[in-house]
Amino acid sequence: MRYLPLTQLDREAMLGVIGAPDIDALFADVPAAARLAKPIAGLPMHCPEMQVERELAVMAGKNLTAGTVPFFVGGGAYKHHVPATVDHIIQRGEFLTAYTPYQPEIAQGTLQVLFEFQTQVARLLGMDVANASMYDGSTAMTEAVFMARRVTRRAKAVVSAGVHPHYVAVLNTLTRFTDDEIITATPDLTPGKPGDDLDALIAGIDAQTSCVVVQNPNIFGHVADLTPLADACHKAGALLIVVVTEVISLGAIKSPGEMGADIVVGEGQSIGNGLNFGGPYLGLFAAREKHVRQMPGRLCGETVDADGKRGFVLTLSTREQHIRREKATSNICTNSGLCALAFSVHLTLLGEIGLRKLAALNHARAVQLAERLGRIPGVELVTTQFFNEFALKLPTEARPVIRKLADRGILGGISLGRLYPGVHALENGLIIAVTETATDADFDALEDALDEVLA
Amino acid sequence: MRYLPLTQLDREAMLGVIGAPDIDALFADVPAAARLAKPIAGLPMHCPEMQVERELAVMAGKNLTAGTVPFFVGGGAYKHHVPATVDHIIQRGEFLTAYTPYQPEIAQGTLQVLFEFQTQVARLLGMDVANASMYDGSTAMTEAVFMARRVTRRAKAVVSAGVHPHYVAVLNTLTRFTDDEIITATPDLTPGKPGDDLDALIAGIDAQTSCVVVQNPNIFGHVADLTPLADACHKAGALLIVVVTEVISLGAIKSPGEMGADIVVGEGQSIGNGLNFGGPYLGLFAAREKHVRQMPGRLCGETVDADGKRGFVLTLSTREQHIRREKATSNICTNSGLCALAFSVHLTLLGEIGLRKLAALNHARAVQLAERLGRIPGVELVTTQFFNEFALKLPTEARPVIRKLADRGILGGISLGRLYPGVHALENGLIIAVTETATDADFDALEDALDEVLA
Amino acid sequence: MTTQMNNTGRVTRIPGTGAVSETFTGNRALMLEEPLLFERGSLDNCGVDLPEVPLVQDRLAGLARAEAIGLPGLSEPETVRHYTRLSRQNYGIDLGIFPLGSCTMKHNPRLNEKMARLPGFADIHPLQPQSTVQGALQLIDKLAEWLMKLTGMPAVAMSPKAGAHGELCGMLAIRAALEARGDARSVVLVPESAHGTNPATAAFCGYAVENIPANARGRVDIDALKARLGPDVAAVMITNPNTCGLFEPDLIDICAAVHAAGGFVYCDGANFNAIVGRVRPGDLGVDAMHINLHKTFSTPHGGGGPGSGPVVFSEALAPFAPLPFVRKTRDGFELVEEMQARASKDHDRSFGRMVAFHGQMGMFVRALSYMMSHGADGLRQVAEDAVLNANYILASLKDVFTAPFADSGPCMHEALFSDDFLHGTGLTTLDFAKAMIDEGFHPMTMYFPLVVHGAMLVEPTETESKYSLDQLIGAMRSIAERMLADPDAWRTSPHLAPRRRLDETAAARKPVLSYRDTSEAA
Amino acid sequence: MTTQMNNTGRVTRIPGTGAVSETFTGNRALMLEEPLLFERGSLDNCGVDLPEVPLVQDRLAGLARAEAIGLPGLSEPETVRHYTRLSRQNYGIDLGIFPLGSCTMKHNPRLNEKMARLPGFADIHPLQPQSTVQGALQLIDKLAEWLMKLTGMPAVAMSPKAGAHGELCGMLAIRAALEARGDARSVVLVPESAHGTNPATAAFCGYAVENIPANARGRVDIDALKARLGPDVAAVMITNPNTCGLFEPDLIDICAAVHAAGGFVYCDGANFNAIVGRVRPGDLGVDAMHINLHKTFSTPHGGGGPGSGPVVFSEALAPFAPLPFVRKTRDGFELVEEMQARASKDHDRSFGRMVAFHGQMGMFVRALSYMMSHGADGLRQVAEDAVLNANYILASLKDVFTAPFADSGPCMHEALFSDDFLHGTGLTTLDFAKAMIDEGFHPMTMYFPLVVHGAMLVEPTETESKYSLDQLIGAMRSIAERMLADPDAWRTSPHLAPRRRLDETAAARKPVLSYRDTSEAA
Ligand SMILES: Cc1ncc(COP(=O)(O)O)c(C=O)c1O
Ligand SMILES: Cc1ncc(COP(=O)(O)O)c(C=O)c1O
Repeated sequence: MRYLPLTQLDREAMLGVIGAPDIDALFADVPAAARLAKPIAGLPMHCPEMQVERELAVMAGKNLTAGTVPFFVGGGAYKHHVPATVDHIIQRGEFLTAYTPYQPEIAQGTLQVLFEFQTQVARLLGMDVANASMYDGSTAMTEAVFMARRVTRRAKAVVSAGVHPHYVAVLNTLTRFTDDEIITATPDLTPGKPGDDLDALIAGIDAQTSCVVVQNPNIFGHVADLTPLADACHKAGALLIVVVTEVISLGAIKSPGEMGADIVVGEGQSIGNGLNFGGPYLGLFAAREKHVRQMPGRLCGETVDADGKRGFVLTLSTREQHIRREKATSNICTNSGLCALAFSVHLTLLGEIGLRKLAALNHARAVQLAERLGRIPGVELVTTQFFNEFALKLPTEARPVIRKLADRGILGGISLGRLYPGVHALENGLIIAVTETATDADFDALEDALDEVLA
Repeated sequence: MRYLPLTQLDREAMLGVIGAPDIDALFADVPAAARLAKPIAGLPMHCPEMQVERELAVMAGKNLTAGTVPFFVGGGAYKHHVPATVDHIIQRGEFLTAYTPYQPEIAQGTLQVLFEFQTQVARLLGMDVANASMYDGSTAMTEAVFMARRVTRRAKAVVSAGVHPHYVAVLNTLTRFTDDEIITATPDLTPGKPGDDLDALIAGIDAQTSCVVVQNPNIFGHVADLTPLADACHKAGALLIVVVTEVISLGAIKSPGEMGADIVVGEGQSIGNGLNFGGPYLGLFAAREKHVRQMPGRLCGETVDADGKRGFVLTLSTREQHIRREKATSNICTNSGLCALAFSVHLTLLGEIGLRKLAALNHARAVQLAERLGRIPGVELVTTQFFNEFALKLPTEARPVIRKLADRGILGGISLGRLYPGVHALENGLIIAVTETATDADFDALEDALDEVLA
Repeated sequence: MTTQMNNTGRVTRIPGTGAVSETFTGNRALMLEEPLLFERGSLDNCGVDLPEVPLVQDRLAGLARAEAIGLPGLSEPETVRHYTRLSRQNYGIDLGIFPLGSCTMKHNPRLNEKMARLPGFADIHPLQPQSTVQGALQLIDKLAEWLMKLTGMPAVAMSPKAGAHGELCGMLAIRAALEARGDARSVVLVPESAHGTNPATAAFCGYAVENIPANARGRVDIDALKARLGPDVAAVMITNPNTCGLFEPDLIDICAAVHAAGGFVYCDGANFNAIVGRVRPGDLGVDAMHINLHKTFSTPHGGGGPGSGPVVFSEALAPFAPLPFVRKTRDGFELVEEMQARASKDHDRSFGRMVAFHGQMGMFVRALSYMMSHGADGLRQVAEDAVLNANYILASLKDVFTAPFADSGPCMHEALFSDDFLHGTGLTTLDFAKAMIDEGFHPMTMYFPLVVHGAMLVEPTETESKYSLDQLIGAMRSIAERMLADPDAWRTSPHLAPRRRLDETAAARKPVLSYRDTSEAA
Repeated sequence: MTTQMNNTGRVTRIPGTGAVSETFTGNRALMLEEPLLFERGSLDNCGVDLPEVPLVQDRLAGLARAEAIGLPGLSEPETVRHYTRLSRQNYGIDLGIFPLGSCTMKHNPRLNEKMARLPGFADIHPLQPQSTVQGALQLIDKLAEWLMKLTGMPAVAMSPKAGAHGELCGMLAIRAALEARGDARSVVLVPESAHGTNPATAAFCGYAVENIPANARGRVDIDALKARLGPDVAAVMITNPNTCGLFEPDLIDICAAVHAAGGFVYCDGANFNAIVGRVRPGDLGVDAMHINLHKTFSTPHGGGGPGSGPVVFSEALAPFAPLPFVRKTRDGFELVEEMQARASKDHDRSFGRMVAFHGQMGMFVRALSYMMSHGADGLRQVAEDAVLNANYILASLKDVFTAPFADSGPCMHEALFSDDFLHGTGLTTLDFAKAMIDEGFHPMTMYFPLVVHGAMLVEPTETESKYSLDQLIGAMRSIAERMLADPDAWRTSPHLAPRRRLDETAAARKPVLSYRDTSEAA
């Protein structure tokens, strides 16, 4: 078997050194009742590389690949062009096959990358400090709510209706058995102001509120000025948590930090990472410096070595499970290191100029498509201020429309019926994301098909 | 432009250091008549990565890819499965982006690989020494004929009719303006002994003969014992040059070295390298130790460093153009280093056991298919002793048959009409290669289609 | 953005450090220094080309980002170089043995990387219509089947994103099951030797954590455990093989006792590599167990992730497993989400969603590619070779090193030593680890598990050759002998790595967690 | 196959070397030693799995290979490690500047690698029916068009496999053209400063080679050249920009003179990077020129190849260009091979086939990907930045280093120095180069061109940043100053590389060119 270096001769020699008669002797502790005498039944035996490749390629071939069709799906995961350089770098064995950098003298590569990543994330989100990554945006948001509780010692979190419903679901799951109080709401499709009502949110803040959680752009793509909300939170001693699911937007719109957020979490997939059917993705987590000791996850910090040379180490680990155990700020251990590297490489390639241009391009293309689709009879453009994603209200239920578009080889967005099953008021809604990868021909195809399907 | 690090500010600062008013000043030596004032017309301007990818993917999409169809084409280039590890290793920047190892202290990676490659090649071909690669099999063969002339000081080369016609064409081209005498012949399709007649070759050797050039397996896949031919050459003071275009065969059949060859050249593509529409490929070149100073190409040798540690260097460079100039053994400079690395990695993965099993598999599968196809009415199996490739004689001209198979999505081999245009005696011939990549379903498809096309 | 050079090209300090060095650049031939991106890049450099932006009336509602973000860019060549140079300051499995105990750092086949990059897996969106992702759903289903068969468990949750997330999944299911029977319990028992994620997870689910003691053989003290069981104990979390590298021989009895007391057994499956194909945890009676695909099933660690931590469940817990999950239908596969689950009698008690989408697809592809490659026979051989390798190390070192549990028989996949053999030298496990770095090895896990003084936990995995083990053993013996002969020479290793020992205390005292431009000061 | 360890795990010698070292393993942290495959692998190990071999009656005619071949195998993990460790003993562009003059070691975009691996290019056979490879033929045609437009030449041969092979192609065409007009000539003139492949190629084509002298400004002495022209001179081979990094300002006149004398001008285009987009060689009057795609057009050097050396031709030589070539047809593309060519009046004089198939497709894809990325505007900027970078180095070093032609004005893409400034120290260019290694740089080209004593030829290329150049300049100045201050300290560099200076004389005296098993002796 190609992954196993021991030869039969090696095995015998080694058993000799050990003084064991056979391999079974090494498994003597296993209760006799549970010992398996031979390979587990019902599974295939070992298989040549060529054949594994063939079988998996068949499965892969059954999926409709985003890059091969007009593609407008977003909703927390975005198709952006990732330069070939990124994939080359993350396949360097020294990055790919390293563990968490527990031995910093031979892990300066990973550590410096993390330090740079933390700095890039903090700057992008407009915050002081960022950690070395979380699993994804949704789990990062839940951790943020828990952190707000530790900071404020209050248990009530007010969650905007504009937050991705799956993120809210994750938060609900994780607080099911705690005494956290989670206030949620269902969004509406009010044209011009879809998703949430910041004034209502402000009105809902009270002395028990630990935090308000708001997404920007929200699930319907709407962008808002969160400054008044931040002020209201701070006045009440609560924290403002801002969720960003499309980080490219931060090349165009004001950062949560600039609007007064106390904690910013995000899904970093858009930069450097592919769609991957939902994972692995990259949870971003940033906060104000004063709260750093309440943050979850790993942090990389600067220091010096015995010769006085600058170097980097994992730090503040007294927050973490391997030191603090049941008193840790989170149970997270393995995070999304390699996705963070991909993010960092892509963002380094982009730089300030590239990110801004990419964001401008996404926005301009989205505006173009929104205006075209808004002109289809019966279709209403619900989101009027947005970055690269917007909601439409169709004259009919959207879920079957999406299916009919798929039959025509077009991945035309996400029906709100999928995201909010059973919420009738939303079922005609459709959200459409437009990135730099969509061509004019893709626009034509979508417009024509929608025209046809709705006719 | 993404590949250019200088910013406009850098450029200005640097011109300042140089003391040049502008960039044009640096091109002052260019005659005014030849100066271009602006980018060359008729070519596109710079282009985003995403778009380059899209355009090239469209071109790639117009080709019928071997891996997606029943595939039986050989004739000097073979489709074998290359493990993913190989491609990973050759993309390591330290291998990919290094130059020829002129500074051995920081090129031990490349040099040790070359030393190992030379050893692997020498052993595989059954020879004493191998060089660090040539462009491809055809140019290696030409160099071998020139080397034989240097060794024997004779100018007549007798080339077997069983040698790949393109290789013969290359030799003819390169000797067009020299006083070498090249004796060639057209092969025939004699069942059981197709391609060449070793007895006739032996009869053709005389005191002017510098070398006999023979291919094994020959262009029609026929394998032969070359020992009598070697003996005849040596008796006459000539060298035997053996060409191998399918090196996997050496895991199953006796090596040219064992049969008495003096120089062995080959196309190494089969191991570690893809089809690539014909290039880059890997010329192999091996000889007896006593002739090493007449060999073309680079050689890597063992030595020690100032501390007495073993290390490797390019050696015997007094044979080469950069030292010996017009008296060099060859004009070759850049060779096929990275293809040699790929070969070496793949052969290391295979090892003795793997190579033998792979060869046995190729052979067994070829035998299976040959016997199946030989039973199709009107089809005659011309090659009866072979490795993984054999010739068939069809009841009709083969070239249109191949085209009709292609229309059915089957790449069914090579018509002799393509290889020997205008040779009517061969036009019903078809050569078929079978490797480990062909499935039973592929066999069925070919048999059925051939049945149908010939019906 | 800072300038390392004055205008005659003379260095003022070594780029990226404050220190002096024997070379002008600070480089040592192929060991290259690399400044921070923020010292190298500039706000006006860029490594991408993009299409022109069409002119439109923006719809940003006056929220355009006006201030500089502070993101330096590098051209593509500089980017490749920056990261390549950095990578060379790292150690990885590709370079040599990485015997971090409890981490199962095995070979990462490149076939898996290639498969995960097939556009049909890598370039599909989690919210595409299900009819367009049937192959992806099929792959998840197939992997789930492998996991259930290998563990002998009837259900599996695929969405957890790592081991700790799997623990959370398992403990949430336990909690949901207990609440469903109206039996709120408050305590989770965890052995002292457990990984930190176990108590942290239990606490995250709102449980009080109590320690279970170990016996002299390094296993759970079953009598003490039984004595503690009672109506307040929700679950026992046990690692098997445990973090001392030992099989828990009483696990069947323990599970029976816990069940009899109305509790559940959560098994930390991080060490499944030792027993895959030789023992099915389901046959031992556990209720839930996570599997680190990034350990046992060879998906790469990536310098800290991403991982994937599917959880297998017993019949008792299966109804509480999270959403969404993949189910076979008559003519394909479907993703069961909130609505369908709530409407179904089998899944209406699911504790809900744990992640935004459906788990770590990229890791699933890699793991399945690995499983198919090994097959049932190969995976069994994996466990055998992993255990053989660890015992070979144990047997080869126990005369020099202190091996606290070696008398109790063979170990499983890792060999545990303590630094008692260094007693009197003033040297500790840390010094030993740093000495290994100079020898070209990644050190073993240090100071874990906590139950052993100065623990050195050595896990070779099955993908190490005898040659590699002999190198490690030889070097470890040699270091030990040299340390005992002349302790003072060893207090300051490593000497040959890109950095000497780093001051972790200083880093934590005044944390510098992101770059601040000090070019004005320089 | 040899054993490094005795049975107590003690090393007897450092793996792969005969020397003693401060570490047990011979490793120095991340600088790892690696024995030869033949010392590591075994004949019974293997890193592939293959399907079972069906039982058939063999058809090998009794020629089965009976003896052991002697090819050790390694499992996949060991293979990855063997080559990864070896790779780390190499320097490459990805690590830092690689200023080898005449070699144009520029950044190799990874996009090109990705494109070359598209199955539609990488997995097609050269002898597939032409209807099944239309995209491949189109790509070759497109690349050919770029090359013709960039050079201003009306024809191009795509099949040559490297620069030297291109030279052969060009010289064969010249010879064919001369023979076609019945004008056998015997001499080819080559400047002394020419690359070794020029005289070697001319000799390969059966010509006698004579040197052309250079003038004091480092250019061809046009008067001497003109004086030598005559009916025996078949061709002049000129490199432009030349190997001193200088543009040949008289090239138009030279071409005219050669043509007037009935000869042809072959231009060595290895240095085309300096002028691409700024000058079209066709406008200068040359008859043939090869283009190293692996220099100017960024295909990677791969530690010594593969390359690709297409040759552009003037009208006069076009009919003699080699076969096969790609031609547009009404509805697609066709490959013109022997039969069609001989039947056509335009191509019946082709000198024939140079390679088995159609050239370096893999390199064509990479080069076209690069050209499309840069576009006509970007390629012009390439030349400008390459020249700017070289002049910046020249200007920054000429006060310390001897720059023989600096007085004659700016250089093109490379800066040439001699080691005269080291006169009296006993140190030479070689010592300087080895000192650069310790500083973390690949040295410049040494002792070429031959016309300058102790030549140091520095070609930065346009893909170096100012930061990178400043590092190089700073280090070179620092080395020079330290050498002049204390020469004796510099005779034995490098000290920090994987190996110290290697004994090349010993290697050549008694060549060891392949591994011989000495384990019995050990
Ligand atoms: C025994 C044990 N349990 C749990 C974990 C946590 O797994 P993960 O890092 O995937 O969250 C680890 C990982 O180190 C471990 O070793
Ligand atoms: C000036 C010059 N001519 C010709 C060549 C030969 O090119 P190749 O190595 O591609 O054969 C080189 C390569 O180094 C060169 O520098």
